[in-house]
Amino acid sequence: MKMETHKVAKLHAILWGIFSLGGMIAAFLLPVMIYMTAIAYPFGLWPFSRENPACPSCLTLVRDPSLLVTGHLLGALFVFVTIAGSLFHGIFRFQSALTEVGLLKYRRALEAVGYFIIFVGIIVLAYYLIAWYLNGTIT
Amino acid sequence: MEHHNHDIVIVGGGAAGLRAAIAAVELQPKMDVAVVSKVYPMRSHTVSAEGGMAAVTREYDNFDSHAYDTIKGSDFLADQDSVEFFVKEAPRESYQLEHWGCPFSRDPDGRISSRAFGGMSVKRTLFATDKIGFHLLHTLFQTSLKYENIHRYDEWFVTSLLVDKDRVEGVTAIEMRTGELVTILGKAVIIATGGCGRIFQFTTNGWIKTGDGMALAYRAGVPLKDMEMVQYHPTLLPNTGILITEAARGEGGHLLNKDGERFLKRYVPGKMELGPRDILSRAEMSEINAGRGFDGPYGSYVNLDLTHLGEITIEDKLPFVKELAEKYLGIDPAHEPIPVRPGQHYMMGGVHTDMHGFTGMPGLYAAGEAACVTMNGANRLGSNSLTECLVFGAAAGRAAAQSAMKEISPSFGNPVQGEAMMEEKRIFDQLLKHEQGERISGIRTEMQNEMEKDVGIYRDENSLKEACRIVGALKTRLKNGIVEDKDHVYNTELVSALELDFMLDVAETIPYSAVLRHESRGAHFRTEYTKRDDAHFLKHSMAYKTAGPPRIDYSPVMITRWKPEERVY
Amino acid sequence: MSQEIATIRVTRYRPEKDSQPFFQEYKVPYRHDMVVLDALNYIKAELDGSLTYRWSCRMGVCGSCGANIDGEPKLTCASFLHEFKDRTITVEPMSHFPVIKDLVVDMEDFMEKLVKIKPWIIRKKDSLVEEGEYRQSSKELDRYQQFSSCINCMLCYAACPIYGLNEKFLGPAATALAYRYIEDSRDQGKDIRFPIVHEIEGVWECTLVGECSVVCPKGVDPMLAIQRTKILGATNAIKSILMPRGGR
Amino acid sequence: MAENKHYPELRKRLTPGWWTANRHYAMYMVREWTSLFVALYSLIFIYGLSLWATGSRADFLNFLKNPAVIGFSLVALVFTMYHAATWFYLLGAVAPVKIGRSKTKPWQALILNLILLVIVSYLAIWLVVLR
Repeated sequence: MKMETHKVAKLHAILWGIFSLGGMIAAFLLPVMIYMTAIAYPFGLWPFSRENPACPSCLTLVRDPSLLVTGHLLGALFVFVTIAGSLFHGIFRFQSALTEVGLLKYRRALEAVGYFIIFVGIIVLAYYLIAWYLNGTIT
Repeated sequence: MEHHNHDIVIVGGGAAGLRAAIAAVELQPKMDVAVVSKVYPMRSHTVSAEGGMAAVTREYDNFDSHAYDTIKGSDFLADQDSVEFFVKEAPRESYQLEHWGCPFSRDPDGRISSRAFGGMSVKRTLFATDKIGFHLLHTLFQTSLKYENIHRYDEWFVTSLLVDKDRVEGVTAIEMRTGELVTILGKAVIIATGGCGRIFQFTTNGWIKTGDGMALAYRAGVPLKDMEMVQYHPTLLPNTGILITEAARGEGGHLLNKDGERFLKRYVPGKMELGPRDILSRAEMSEINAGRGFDGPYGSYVNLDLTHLGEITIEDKLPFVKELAEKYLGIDPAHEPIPVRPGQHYMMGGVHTDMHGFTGMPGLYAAGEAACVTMNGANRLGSNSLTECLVFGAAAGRAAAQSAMKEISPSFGNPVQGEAMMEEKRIFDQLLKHEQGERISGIRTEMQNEMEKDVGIYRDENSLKEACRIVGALKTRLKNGIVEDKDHVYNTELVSALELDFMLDVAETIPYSAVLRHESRGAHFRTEYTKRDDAHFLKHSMAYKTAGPPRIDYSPVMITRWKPEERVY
Repeated sequence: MSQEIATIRVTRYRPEKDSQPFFQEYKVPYRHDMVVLDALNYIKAELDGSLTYRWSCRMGVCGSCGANIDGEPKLTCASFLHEFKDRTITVEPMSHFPVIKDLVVDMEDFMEKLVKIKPWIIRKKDSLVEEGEYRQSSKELDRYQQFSSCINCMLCYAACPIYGLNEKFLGPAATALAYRYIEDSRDQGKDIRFPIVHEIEGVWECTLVGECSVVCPKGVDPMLAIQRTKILGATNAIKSILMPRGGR
Repeated sequence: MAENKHYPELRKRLTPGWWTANRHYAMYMVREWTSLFVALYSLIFIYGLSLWATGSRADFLNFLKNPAVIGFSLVALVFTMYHAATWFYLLGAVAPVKIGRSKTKPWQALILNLILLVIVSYLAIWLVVLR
């Protein structure tokens, strides 16, 4: 038998693992995240509204979505996991979709841009959350 | 002309050919083996075998029982030394195949499952659902890829054997992709091209089974043995000839006539659906001739009823039967019976060899359905043929390797080169350039219809003589046949013409051998001689090629321990 | 009674004559139980002996006769004329493969990939056949059985756009067969086979289009094999980082 | 063996619009492009947080009430649900669960996972808001 060498795509395998996990996160957690930020809060719906005992017919906004981030540490973790996972999944997949519509030649460049966006996005997100945690905004 | 050189050239990439190739390189790792096949090896017709492969693997079973069943099944025409060799090697070959990865169905204890089969007195047929042929072929093919010394010539069509002073030196072959004729030289050649079912109109055999190897050997001077012994399988789908495996009966299926009666009680009361194929096929014809068959658009038929087996058994043990019935008939065998009628399935006869595959011509070996060892005699038992391919494929591979070790490589000089040039001229300057004449497809259809009509389950003097005459006439007509496709690249029509030329040579030996056998034995049934006649015909017929019609000679049957007796089931 | 007719449009390409492929139309007598292969055989026998295609078993197991029928990869022996509207059927060579002639495509690329994944049982030490079979439970058989049912018909490659875009991709059938051996309890070749399928152009090219599993005529699910192989790859990579010293 | 190519190779190459050829391919491509919305929503949310980090909490809340942001998010929600449904379906196809003799069908997995999604969503809301 001839000696064969195979370049195992170890890094790619790990990235794919994260991508896959991100897919799971985007599927299970992103819908409720969008619901809270884009429907429940702006339109004053449950869970951000609650009946006012003094005025049963009117709805009062009792909670705001900054609770998502600043409520508890668990909330901040939820935001981080959902946003980071979805970002990773979305960019990874979109970049591969582009290679399928005629941009296969530019795969390396697409990957570079994609991972740059993911990297910067996640770092920024983590930076804010950690900073808020350290200065006590997140308790 | 381009030429290649190998130690062993194997013609055919089915079970026997691949097993021979592996056996040769395992015996002698430096052995340079070529496998030349007109299709990619995994397309070989081994792929269509369904039921299983027989081998003694159980405590309740023994070699003598397997040997006796095989010999009785053969109507005592089998050479008993070959059968004894076969049954002893069978378990080894089965375990070898299992070690190579064949996905056999399993018993709860993890051993290979076995099922009942026609003519076998105990359950000894190992199986992989109902696709053993497919799994066996792919296992062998994939395993063969492991050996770097097995060189494949995929989609190369062998047109002739090159012979120098009665010794085989190689073959000529058309590389279909380019359409070039090339010589492939070898110290030994193994023929493993399978049977010639496409001589007949109604057959289970695939398109590629055109008896090429039988004709190659026959033309080179090797006799074709027992060619009158043609197996008709009792359960084919009436329109297409697609095989419904004997395992359907092994698992408990019933054959029913129009009155819903298990008619086999009148023919093989002791075995019923597990009787041998020759008797079952004749029983079906008797029922049909007595008006107890069903009438359908493709002739009369009887029913194969599996409805009482239940969906689970059918799905677990017979999924391919279910798939075929659903796809080609639109019925669910768990709820409706399957219409079946008998049709050509297998050639007991073939290239004469001893039990090491040696044909008697130095350097030339044969194995598998193409060969006649003979262990099947006048009727093969179901599930013996795959095992036969393995046992005798391996034997031929080893024998060829041993002979090749002693020989020196043939060189591409005369007379071999001259023969190859003649072959090139015959194919490209004569056959392909021919401008006027009749289509070869018409000649082929006439041959198939004639063989179906006159060399079928029931034969007589007149029908066989008629077949001799018509096949002879068709041979003359083929000389005026035209190939419309004049291209060199992948010319399937040219290949079909060469195949038809092979088929006509082989077809001719069948009625010529049959007409002289004035008895009924196994698959050969003469309406005017309905009894077996051991005094005159306990012998093999041997058809030799001559300038005119084939010359029929005889050779004795090897009897070791089992004296011929009346064959009742 | 007038004979019913089906119209078969077939791609013709004869490299010795044609610089471009073209369609040729043939009229074939129609029967309800006729498959596309029957129609091709009728054409070759009665109308045009030069029409070129592969076939053999005509029962869906040899894998020779794949073609794109009305745009979808199918076995010609298993596609009934009555399944098609207007009884007009377009038959083209399978996509993504070089065409040798008419409907005959070049599948050497797959043959190379097949050898590459080492489709044979790899043992640290072979047992003797005299010792009998390796024991395997029905459950163990069930883990790989469907993947061993691949007939190498190449329909999955014809259906896979990823292979169409990048022929270096190992592809559905070859991965299914690799996975068949990975999951076989008798095989001990994981360490040899994993690096092959876990190359970048092994399984990682697949983006889960899923069409391979849709077109497979034998119920094999190559997409499943590829996904599971990816999961094995990711798990191995993570393990090798967490446990760099041979934690596999 | 056949290295000698006498004739030019005929091979149909895929064009960038290959996915319009059949319904399955088109559905696949739509599924792929929905990922753009998933990614963009995430990026927009991070941008919103940056308004808070560099300004005030009110900037962030006003940003969430911006009709353009709401509009985009609603579209993203639809696509995310499509993504989720196809993902659940694929999950069922890739990892069928065997119950007795039969395996779960992908559509059964889809329904089970959708129920699971509702439960997970409630838990998330409870965890971050209601508790």
